Amino acid sequence: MNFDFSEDQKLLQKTARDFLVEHCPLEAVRKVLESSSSYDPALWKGTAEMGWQGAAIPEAYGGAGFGYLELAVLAEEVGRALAPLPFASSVYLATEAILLAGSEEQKSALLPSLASGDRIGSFALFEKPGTPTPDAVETRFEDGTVSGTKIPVVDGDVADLVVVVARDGDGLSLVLVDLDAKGVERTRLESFDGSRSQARIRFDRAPATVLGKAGEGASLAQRVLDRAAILMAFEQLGGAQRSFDETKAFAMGRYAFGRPIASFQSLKHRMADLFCKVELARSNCYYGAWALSHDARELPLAACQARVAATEAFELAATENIQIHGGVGFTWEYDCHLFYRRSKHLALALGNANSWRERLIQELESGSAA
Amino acid sequence: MNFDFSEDQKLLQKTARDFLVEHCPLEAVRKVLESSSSYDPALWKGTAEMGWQGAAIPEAYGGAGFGYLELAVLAEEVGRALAPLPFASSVYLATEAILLAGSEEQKSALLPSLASGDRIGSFALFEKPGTPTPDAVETRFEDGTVSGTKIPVVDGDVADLVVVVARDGDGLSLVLVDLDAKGVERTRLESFDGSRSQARIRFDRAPATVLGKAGEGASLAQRVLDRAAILMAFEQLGGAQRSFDETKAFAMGRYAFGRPIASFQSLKHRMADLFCKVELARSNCYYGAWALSHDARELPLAACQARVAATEAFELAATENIQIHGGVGFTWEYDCHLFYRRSKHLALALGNANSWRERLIQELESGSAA
Amino acid sequence: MDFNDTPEEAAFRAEARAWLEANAELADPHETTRNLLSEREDPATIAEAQAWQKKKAAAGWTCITWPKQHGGRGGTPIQQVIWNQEEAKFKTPPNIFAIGLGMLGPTILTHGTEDQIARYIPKMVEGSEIWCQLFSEPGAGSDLAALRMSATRDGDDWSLNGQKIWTTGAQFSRWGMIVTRTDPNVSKHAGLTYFIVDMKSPGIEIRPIRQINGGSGFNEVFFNDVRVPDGNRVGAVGDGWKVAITTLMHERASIGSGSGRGTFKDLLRLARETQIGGRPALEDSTVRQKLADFYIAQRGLQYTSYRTLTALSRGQTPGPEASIGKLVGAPLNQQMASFACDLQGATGALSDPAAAPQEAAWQDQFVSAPGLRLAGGTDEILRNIIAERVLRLPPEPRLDKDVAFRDVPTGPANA
Amino acid sequence: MDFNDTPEEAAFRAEARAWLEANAELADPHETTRNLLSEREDPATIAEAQAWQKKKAAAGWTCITWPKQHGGRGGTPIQQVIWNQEEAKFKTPPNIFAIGLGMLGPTILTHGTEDQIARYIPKMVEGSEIWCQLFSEPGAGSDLAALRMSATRDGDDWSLNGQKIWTTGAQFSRWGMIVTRTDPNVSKHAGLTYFIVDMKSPGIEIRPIRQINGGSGFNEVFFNDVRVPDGNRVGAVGDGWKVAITTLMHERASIGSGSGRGTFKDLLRLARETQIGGRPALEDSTVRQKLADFYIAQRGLQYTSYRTLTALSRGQTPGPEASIGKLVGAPLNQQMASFACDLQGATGALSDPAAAPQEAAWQDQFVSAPGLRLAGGTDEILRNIIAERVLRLPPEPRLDKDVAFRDVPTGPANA
Repeated sequence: MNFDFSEDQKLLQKTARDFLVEHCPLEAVRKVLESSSSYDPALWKGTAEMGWQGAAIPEAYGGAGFGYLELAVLAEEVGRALAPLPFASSVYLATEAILLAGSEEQKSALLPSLASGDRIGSFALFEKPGTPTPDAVETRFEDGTVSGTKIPVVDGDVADLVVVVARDGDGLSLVLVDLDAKGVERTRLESFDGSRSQARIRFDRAPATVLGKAGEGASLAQRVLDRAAILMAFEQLGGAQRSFDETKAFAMGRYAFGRPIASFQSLKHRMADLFCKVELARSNCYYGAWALSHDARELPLAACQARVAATEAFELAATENIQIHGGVGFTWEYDCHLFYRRSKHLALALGNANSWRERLIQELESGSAA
Repeated sequence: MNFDFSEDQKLLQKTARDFLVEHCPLEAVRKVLESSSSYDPALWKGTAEMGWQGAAIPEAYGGAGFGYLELAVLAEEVGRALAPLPFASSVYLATEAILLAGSEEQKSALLPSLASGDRIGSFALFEKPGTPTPDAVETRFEDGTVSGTKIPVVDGDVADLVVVVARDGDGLSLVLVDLDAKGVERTRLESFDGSRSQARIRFDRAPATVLGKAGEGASLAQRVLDRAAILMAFEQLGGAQRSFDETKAFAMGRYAFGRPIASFQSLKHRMADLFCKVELARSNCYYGAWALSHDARELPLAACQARVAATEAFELAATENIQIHGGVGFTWEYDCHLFYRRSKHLALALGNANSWRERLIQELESGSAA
Repeated sequence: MDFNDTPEEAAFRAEARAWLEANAELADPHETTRNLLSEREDPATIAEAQAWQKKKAAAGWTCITWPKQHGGRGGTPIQQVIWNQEEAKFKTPPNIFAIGLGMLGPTILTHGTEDQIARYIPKMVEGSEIWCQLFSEPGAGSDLAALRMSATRDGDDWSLNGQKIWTTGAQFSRWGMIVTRTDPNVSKHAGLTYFIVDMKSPGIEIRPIRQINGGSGFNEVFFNDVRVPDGNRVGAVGDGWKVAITTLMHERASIGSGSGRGTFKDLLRLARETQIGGRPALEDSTVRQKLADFYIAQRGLQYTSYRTLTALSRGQTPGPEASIGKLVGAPLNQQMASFACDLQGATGALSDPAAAPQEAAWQDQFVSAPGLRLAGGTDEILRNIIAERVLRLPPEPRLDKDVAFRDVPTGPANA
Repeated sequence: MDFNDTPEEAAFRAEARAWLEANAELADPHETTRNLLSEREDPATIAEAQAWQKKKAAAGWTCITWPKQHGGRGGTPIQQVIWNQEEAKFKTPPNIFAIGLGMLGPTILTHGTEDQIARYIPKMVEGSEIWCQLFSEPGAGSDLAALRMSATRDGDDWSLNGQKIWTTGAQFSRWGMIVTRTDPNVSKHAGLTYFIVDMKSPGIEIRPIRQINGGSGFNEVFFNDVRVPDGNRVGAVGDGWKVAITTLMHERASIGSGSGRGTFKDLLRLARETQIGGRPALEDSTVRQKLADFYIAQRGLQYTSYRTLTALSRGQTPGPEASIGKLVGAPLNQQMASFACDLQGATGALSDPAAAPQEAAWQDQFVSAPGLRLAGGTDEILRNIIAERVLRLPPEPRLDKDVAFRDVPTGPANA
């Protein structure tokens, strides 16, 4: 039993953090937020050069072949930096779907360019507001083409390819679509977190190929989402930890009534509670990383735990960060809102926390673990 | 518009409080809790002499004919004193059921003795753990007798008569049973709040008469529960306010680190939050009292609001009262646990808060108000 | 106890309603409620607001509880609420006079000279002169008395230097009320003085603050040797804190008028129209429980404000109890907005009015909500106020009380 | 990162398991988990516990991480946890040695003389002498250093006078460790001294405290001129606070062993067996969401204790981080119990084992739970510890630091 990252993994974390401190200060996040760009291409290229996008891709497919614990470490740093990158869409979702379900041919054709960052992947599941059942998917795969509308698709405007959950006869299939092909119409949408992009994609008989076994799209999608949930939980953990650190630093330096506001007991106790929340989320995330790296039987359950705990921690930390900053926390000039926006973006990107709690109980009922 | 009790009602409140301070100190509550008695008969007699049991009963039936605002005032004081009396069972439930649904004959026969406190009434609805639907009632009314088991029946061991919700053909009816009759077997049960008594009642072809229209038991029971909920909310409000007052008094007198613990900001802020909770509950209760006294269309909605808000306030106040007392709050010798026990007793006596929230939404859906 | 109008109140309501029907247009009750704090008024809107105010003033509707001699109606607080309830049903321009009439006017009436009352009050009432409040500073927010804006005597004038922040409406106000430090060598509450300042004075520079919700209703205001005649002083030199407290008490006493009910209706509609697991979210028990809690909290706040009203009607002073409304209401607003975004699932992270339900009003509210918890006293300050002024719990040890203001530690941020 | 045993750990687990199977009986995993804090051990139970401890000690299982020379196994913290996990699966008597081995033993090993170590440690390890801790007083709970128990020098002895409270096991303990005030004229932390006291000494009177859950595991202990030889002093005169801190650090470092998992299973079962609206409560989404939250919180606590363990294994000092477990776990326990009572509806207000589900274990837990939030450091003290010692946030102004203890205000309650 060993409940921590290894020395090598910690070294990787330090390298990643140093890199992002230099190449992704919050001004870089703000630049994407305030401009019409969807992400930071230079940063994307930089991370690719360090092998981040291919961290979990075997070397045979052009990846770095690090493994999932290493990818989790990187995800935490990406989250800590609020990096304005299509990292989750391309790495946790599209890449994972292809690794999980792709044919040898598909892997060879797609993974190298995903690993190198030359192509960006995304994942298109949702079609309308709320928490859908698989039955609700109306996008259809027929005769090698896909038709229907997916909204929202995170990074859908900048992706090169997308994995689409589509109706296929009586069931669902995952299908791959090249977004430069005909029959694809993309519209960028205003995102709550302007440093992360959102889109609507309309498919009108766009050429598509099946990914994995036809008709198994529902269970495949769930497996992809579980894996992505663990990795995204690390992004959220990074964001939560950073929000907490910023809160604390501000409270130490800001004086009121002749002393640092960090010395006021009500704030101290709230920071203590927040610290507990973040630490408990960290523990659940670690369990998730272990389950992912060992492809453990408990993976679905671990995914739900990590996802819910990290969502709550980041949302609370970002909210408290504004509140404890006081008035300046409500200004555009201060950075508090960047965390607040990102926390809600990530909280909803894979469906809301309630849907993950529901899934957790389903897992307990089916007795996969516990 | 006038959102307060009248001067007369406040005078009644003062009289009631003075009476209970003298005749129902917490030692009297403790005496019932620690003994095998189910209530305090002398206190019951005393309150009856002041007309409390008959507050809402018209003078024609031997009541004091005060009205519901006055009864609400008394309920708050009963709650504040944690009076060990079958007040809710007899007054809010049995008496209300008879007032609402009884024939002229039933009213004349029963109300005078309920008003004088000579007889104690109770109300038997529940049969098993959980939150039942009306369908779940298995106790049966047939050929003028009732058979089945009700558990728990608050004050069922000391009551003289009980209003039973029973299956009657395809529907439900309310039926009246004299508890001294044959075919009635009562067992006292250990109560979480030992100062309030609980019982199981087995009916085996016990003689019973229908109260109100046969087959309308479900809607009648709901109307009785709504009315009782508002009055019980005032009991809870009284308990919440007293818990809060005790907490504050203790915190002012207890010193740690050279100053009163009431001067520590984390406790101050929690007491401020608790104060808000109690005040908001009070406001919802006032609305309930108004709805009850005017038999307003909004009564069911107002009942749900008052019930949920007062349940939350009393439970929180009783819990914080122990916590802020510290170690001594966990001793039998201190009175904190009397409030803690009573808060849970009252929280569940008419079904849990979730069931009232559910009912509130049903009311909003049916558009009775809002 | 009566939640209905008395006959007199019903008559007043009918009178108000009749006047409103004759002078304004009914609003659409089904329109989604939009949040405040996000807008910045343009000149046309201001002109429209002033025209409406003038019309109301002529008919005696602008400050119903004020005495008639000062342009009021000599009415009761309940009449004011009835008016607010009725006016809310009509399309009217934004109320940019509330700070003046609600907080600053009462301060002038309490502490001002007869000349000041005669000069300023009538134009405030009719809306021809708009007012703003200049209290907070970058280093003096929750700890308002730590303010540093200096005022030094120079003949018949005072010269003001420093910076104020969070000033609503500074850019279109004719007058401001300002607290300054006139003596840094005495303890911090003792060295303050209160003035009326002409917002068109040379040396005043106004910069809008961009908020996290994109709006900019607040301003920074810089003072560079701004001259204020001593005749504009309100209260004695060194009495500024006492005068400011009057202003703040009236700020907190401003009474709700059933606000937020529309918001709940919108949320209920969202739950009807959004699905969870193939059925309307409104059928999901988690959603139902949450909605019930929101409803109960909002109603509790509403009736609590009514109870305050009854106390006021009986001649009791507006107490700090009114803080409850903001302390509970502002976080509630944030929780409801967050819940509404979550209800939308992945769509909840869109702020695109064309793509998110109800024109993304909830996303807008979610990013505006933190401001409500900070403006006009943070949650933390309100808890302090309730703890110390309502509950009379003892104060904490103070490090800034018995020393000269210049010796109070301010930390690296203000060193 | 590996949540599975290494081969070495698996071997250790097998060894522990084999010994347990040979010496104890497997427990029924379906039995409802009962709460602690409610029992008072009778002599037969104590004898049984001592017999079991002696057996364990002979095989080296009582204090796995202690060095072999002191009766330990020289093992790792993870081995201790593995042992705890395995032992929990067997029917064993209550562990009445935890205070000695977990807190007091380490204090003697750190601050005691060689003679003290030789005299007390072996019998503590084998369980033939049971130990208790005498720290809290009626006027010194959260503010432990405000204690008043006096110790005055008298020849080779000290004479102790005063009252201690919340002493677990005082009635069956052979020895106690006590903090006393030896000098009230210096500041409060400076005047304390730490002793080992013979619980059979003349002048000691022990009275059980009845708890709100009916149990009486704690005692008040009165000292009336109790003689303690100076040889029983631990640490220097006036160094008592430093020694006490060692004890308290070990209290907080006592590590969980997956406790509470049984409790969640009971709750899940309750939700399956109880109905809401004609269907199992477990089908209600509100119940499901709540259960998920409880599960996630419990698992988070469990893995957090594991992470602490890994830190310990690397030779890091047990930090105040361990406070998280109690700060989060104790209120969680109360919330789960309250929720379980509510789930039962009206039946939830019965504490009758014959009438309420799961033999009314939840009602029992609900009335026991407040004690967990108070014993061994209240929630509030734990938040202070995390804020000041883990997060290094600045302390609040202190009124009791730089004055003689006798001049610290104590309020009317202790005047």
